[in-house]
Amino acid sequence: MNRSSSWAHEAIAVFAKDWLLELRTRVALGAVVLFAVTSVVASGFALAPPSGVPAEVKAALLWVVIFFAAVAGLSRVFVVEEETRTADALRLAVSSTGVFAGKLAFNAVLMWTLCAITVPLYLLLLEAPLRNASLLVIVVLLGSTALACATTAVGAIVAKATMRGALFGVLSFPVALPPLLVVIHATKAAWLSDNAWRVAAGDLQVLSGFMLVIVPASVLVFEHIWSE
Amino acid sequence: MNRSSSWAHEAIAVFAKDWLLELRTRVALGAVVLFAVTSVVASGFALAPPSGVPAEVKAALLWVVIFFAAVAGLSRVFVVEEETRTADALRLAVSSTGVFAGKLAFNAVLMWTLCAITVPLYLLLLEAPLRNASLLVIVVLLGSTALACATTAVGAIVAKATMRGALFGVLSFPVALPPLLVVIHATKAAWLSDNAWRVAAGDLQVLSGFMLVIVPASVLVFEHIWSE
Amino acid sequence: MKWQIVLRRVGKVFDERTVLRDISATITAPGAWVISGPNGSGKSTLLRIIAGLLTPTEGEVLYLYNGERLTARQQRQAVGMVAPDMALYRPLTALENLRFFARARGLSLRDSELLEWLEKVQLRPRAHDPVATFSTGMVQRLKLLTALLHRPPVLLLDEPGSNLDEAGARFIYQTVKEHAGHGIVVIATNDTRELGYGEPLIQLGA
Amino acid sequence: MKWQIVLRRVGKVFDERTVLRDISATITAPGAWVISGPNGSGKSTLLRIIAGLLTPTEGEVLYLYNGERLTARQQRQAVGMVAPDMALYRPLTALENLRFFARARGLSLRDSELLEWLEKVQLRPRAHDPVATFSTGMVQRLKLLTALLHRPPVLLLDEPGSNLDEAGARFIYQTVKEHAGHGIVVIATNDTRELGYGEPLIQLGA
Amino acid sequence: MNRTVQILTGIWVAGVTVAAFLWLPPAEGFRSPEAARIVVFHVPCAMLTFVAFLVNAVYSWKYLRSRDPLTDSKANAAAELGMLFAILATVTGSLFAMEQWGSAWNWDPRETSIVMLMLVYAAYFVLRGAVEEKSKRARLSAAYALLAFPAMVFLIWILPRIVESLHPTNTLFSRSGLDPKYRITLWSFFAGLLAVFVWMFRLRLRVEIAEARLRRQHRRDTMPEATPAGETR
Ligand code: HEM
Ligand SMILES: Nc1ncnc2c1ncn2[C@@H]1O[C@H](COP(=O)(O)OP(=O)(O)OP(=O)(O)O)[C@@H](O)[C@H]1O
Ligand SMILES: Nc1ncnc2c1ncn2[C@@H]1O[C@H](COP(=O)(O)OP(=O)(O)OP(=O)(O)O)[C@@H](O)[C@H]1O
Ligand SMILES: [Mg+2]
Ligand SMILES: [Mg+2]
Repeated sequence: MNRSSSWAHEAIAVFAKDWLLELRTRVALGAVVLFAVTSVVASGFALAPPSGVPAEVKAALLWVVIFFAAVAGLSRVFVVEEETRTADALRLAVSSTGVFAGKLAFNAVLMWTLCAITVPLYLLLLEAPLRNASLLVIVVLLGSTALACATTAVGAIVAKATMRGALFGVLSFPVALPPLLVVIHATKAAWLSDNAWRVAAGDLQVLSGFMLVIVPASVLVFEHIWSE
Repeated sequence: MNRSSSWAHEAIAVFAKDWLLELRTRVALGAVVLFAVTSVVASGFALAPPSGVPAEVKAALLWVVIFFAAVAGLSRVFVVEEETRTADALRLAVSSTGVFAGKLAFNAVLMWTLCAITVPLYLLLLEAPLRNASLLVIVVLLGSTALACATTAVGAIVAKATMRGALFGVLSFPVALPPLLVVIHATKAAWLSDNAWRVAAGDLQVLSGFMLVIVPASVLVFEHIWSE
Repeated sequence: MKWQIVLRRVGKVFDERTVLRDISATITAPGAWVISGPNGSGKSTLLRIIAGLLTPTEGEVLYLYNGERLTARQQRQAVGMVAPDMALYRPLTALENLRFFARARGLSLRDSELLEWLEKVQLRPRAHDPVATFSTGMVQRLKLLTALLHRPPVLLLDEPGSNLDEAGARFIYQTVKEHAGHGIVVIATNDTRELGYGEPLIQLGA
Repeated sequence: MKWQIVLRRVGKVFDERTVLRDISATITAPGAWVISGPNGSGKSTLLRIIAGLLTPTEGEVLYLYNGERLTARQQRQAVGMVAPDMALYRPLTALENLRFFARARGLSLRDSELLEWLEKVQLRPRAHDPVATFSTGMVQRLKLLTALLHRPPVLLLDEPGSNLDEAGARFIYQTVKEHAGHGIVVIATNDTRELGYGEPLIQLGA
Repeated sequence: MNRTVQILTGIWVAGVTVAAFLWLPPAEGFRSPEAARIVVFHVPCAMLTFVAFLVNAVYSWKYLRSRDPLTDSKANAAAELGMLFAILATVTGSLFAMEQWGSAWNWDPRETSIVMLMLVYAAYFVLRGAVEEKSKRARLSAAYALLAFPAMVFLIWILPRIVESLHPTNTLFSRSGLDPKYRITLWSFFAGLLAVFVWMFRLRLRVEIAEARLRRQHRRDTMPEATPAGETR
């Protein structure tokens, strides 16, 4: 028997298990994506014709849609453990850091998938201008990761309270607001500005800085959320 | 011992129980309302200054916000029964019509409360014009009831599948789309039109007709969803 | 022969796994019967079919009162059931749970009466505590009450004694004996104590 | 005296309800001990505290190996636990569940080895079925396996025999006997059969 | 705080208020120089909001270390007072805005960020309301407060500075545009409000402690026979 568990090992095991559960039940992913697609189509309908809407509003709307879709899915990873009463077994087998890292990885992958589908669709349907595609990719990647970082620990809090779904939106909105505002600003830049890189550079720094603060803070706090 | 259970009796008991659960856990209501408030504030920020946004967009956005908030809360009533495995005990004690009526009443009250808070706030923050207040009250009341009717049965379907929250949005969107479109149209009329009552009369008829169709249909379908 | 439950060639197939095949029996009041069999032999499945919670793939279950079939509503009123998979409302208190089940079934029981019920299983001092804070055995006791409240002629008990202490087991024994005097009790169990609570009805998976 | 668990004046208060007060004990390997007491006396609470799942309001629990305290990680690796409130991942199959717990604990067990584990509780033919379709007793058997997989020196069993048939009860008996030969087993139970599996450690609520 | 200190605080705050109207000159450079003296109330309220939230974060962190219920009560009291001062800052700001910008609400970044700030703590209170068990409630709300704190810092310090805004920044501290009397009155009022803060904070704690004692007593009175089924030892 070969015992080599570090938190990275544990995180991989948790991630793999969650991914398997996801594939088996096809919940978060399928539903989150469909939710986002529905909202994009609805937005397209509500704002028709899209040419009249300012790019600012479009950038905000894109990220609001992504955020709402994320709200629908991101809290699942913890809620499901508590609701199905599997959390205790997990607590016994895995360190809290391992659990957090695994769940964060899962949420990040979920967000990337979500964005990979939503953003091109949105660009298409809402006739969003696109000056700087490579910047957009980086902004979206960093922004979605930052959202996952901001909300994963909140998901754990929500799972412990008796309220679930709706509360996640309420609690994660304030925490997710900083990256949300910054990424909206950066997206607008990628769409419109001629010197987009220069405009967005500051935003990307703030985003990275935010992650560098919130992830260690989450890890520290998570231990107290996770064990009773 | 006095046995007088008809479905109305049962519905009252189910409604009272759900309301008590709600008060105890302060979930759906508190969270849904805060969710809506958050979205309204976010919309206000995204669309600032609001004077430049056409009333059409504002009407659509109001109902999209209400719909999202509802999605966050309405599916709870059934999901919670299945997830906490109380559904079997309920199935044994209450007829399926009683369950449906009780849950529908609960969702309707939830929607009214939500609208009573969201709509005035929205009018205030987004400087929505208001030509005809009494019509608006009727439109909102009828619209929110119609949304509750449309989504209650969908909630039961979702609870049966292994997918929960996010899927509810997806499934209920097509069902909720007709009343959503109609009520957006009527809201715009209440805001703008000089002969608002005439314009909205048709909408109100369609809304009522929609409910007259969807509620009996839901009751019929529900029996099959509810029992295995 | 007032109350009768007739199982007519009942069978249940989950996907492609046949769990029950061709089970026939007539259960007549008064009396207590035991369904036994090893884990996974289909005891719970059969009990859920009898309760009307699960539709059999083949055959049918008839509830007869003086030879006449009951409606679905009458059948629901006639049955009280406890099973490991049936849970109570955990955020509600013990009393609130009882109140709900009483009202839902159209009973008008006052709180004082409900507290007397709770007294029977030593839960009266905990009447105002949420079920979420109860121990396994306390929850099981409360579940028993919700099944008895409407004094159903038919009592279906799936592993009723699990997690109970001696006082709890005694309560079950008394309930079964009392009930078997006028109504029908069907017990599904592996517990050697409970196997003797009634006559063997069906031995599954033997 | 390699393995030792020391309870030092452990107390637990939920809100304002005192459940455990001033419990001290030293549990030394090898051997099996039984915590008994009526429903609601605090058996499960005490076991959860010993496992580290619950922080006591007062006192502390120490894990010692050759007199030295273990780290939180070492303690987690040393414990295997089964409790009525601990569930498995129901959408996953039996094998997938075992695989996850093995990997999470850093074990490198091959599937063939896991299937052998399943064989021990007669679940090998159901290895590829989701746990959601298992009967109560089958789930309980699988839960036992997940607690044994990493061969923990300390085994905490909360009502391990609930819902099990005779074969299942025998498996528990053998496991306890075997384990008590080298490690520590603590059993919390009301079941008269299981009371005799070890020496009485603590009698709660007496 | 003993009675004399309380009375002195009252006199101090009243005195500064009077001084703001009689001693302080009108603020030149604002559209309505007379109305602009409200700034000496407005800014201390805003500053105390931050103080309160900082205190909340500190006690939240302390709670997670010590798990002492009283520390949790302190965190909660600080958040409640922070909310109160946030409302006062918004009200005074809105009055000011009516004079200065012509409308009570303009979606200025400052206005938006203080609403967001209030939402953070509304969420904090919702969370507290939603968890029954006391120690769990304390743990979760402390964790949330700490997670929300970086976001709050962002909302207060970074956002209004990176977005263009009508709202003045650093008028009072760096530029010499205003009469130095402003700085004196403002800080005096801040000191007075701080004393009020400390007083209300302690009052809130005393209420909390008294309530806990009452609850314990109530339990003892209504449940004398509380030893069913061997419930406790
Ligand atoms: C509802 C509307 C308003 C809100 C919510 C609000 C909020 C705030 C906040 C939170 C601060 C503290 C900022 C800091 O320390 O950096 C502040 C400071 C201040 N506010 Fe307002 N404010 C509002 C309207 C106004 C208006 C209309 C004026 C006048 C033009 C004004 C003048 C000031 C001044 C001069 C400061 C001190 C800024 C400094 O020197 O750093 N505020 N306000
Ligand atoms: N929903 C389902 N889908 C597929 N198979 C199922 C389902 N429910 C039960 N089964 C299978 O039916 C068989 C009988 O299950 P049941 O729960 O009735 O057993 P039981 O006799 O009550 O066992 P136990 O003593 O463990 O409670 C088992 O093999 C189980 O796996
Ligand atoms: N989270 C909680 N909040 C409040 N009280 C609790 C909580 N968990 C347990 N209790 C109380 O602690 C006491 C002991 O519960 P515990 O589950 O330890 O009992 P037990 O001895 O395992 O009983 P059983 O034999 O029924 O399993 C009970 O009175 C229970 O109500
Ligand atoms: Mg069974
Ligand atoms: Mg127990």
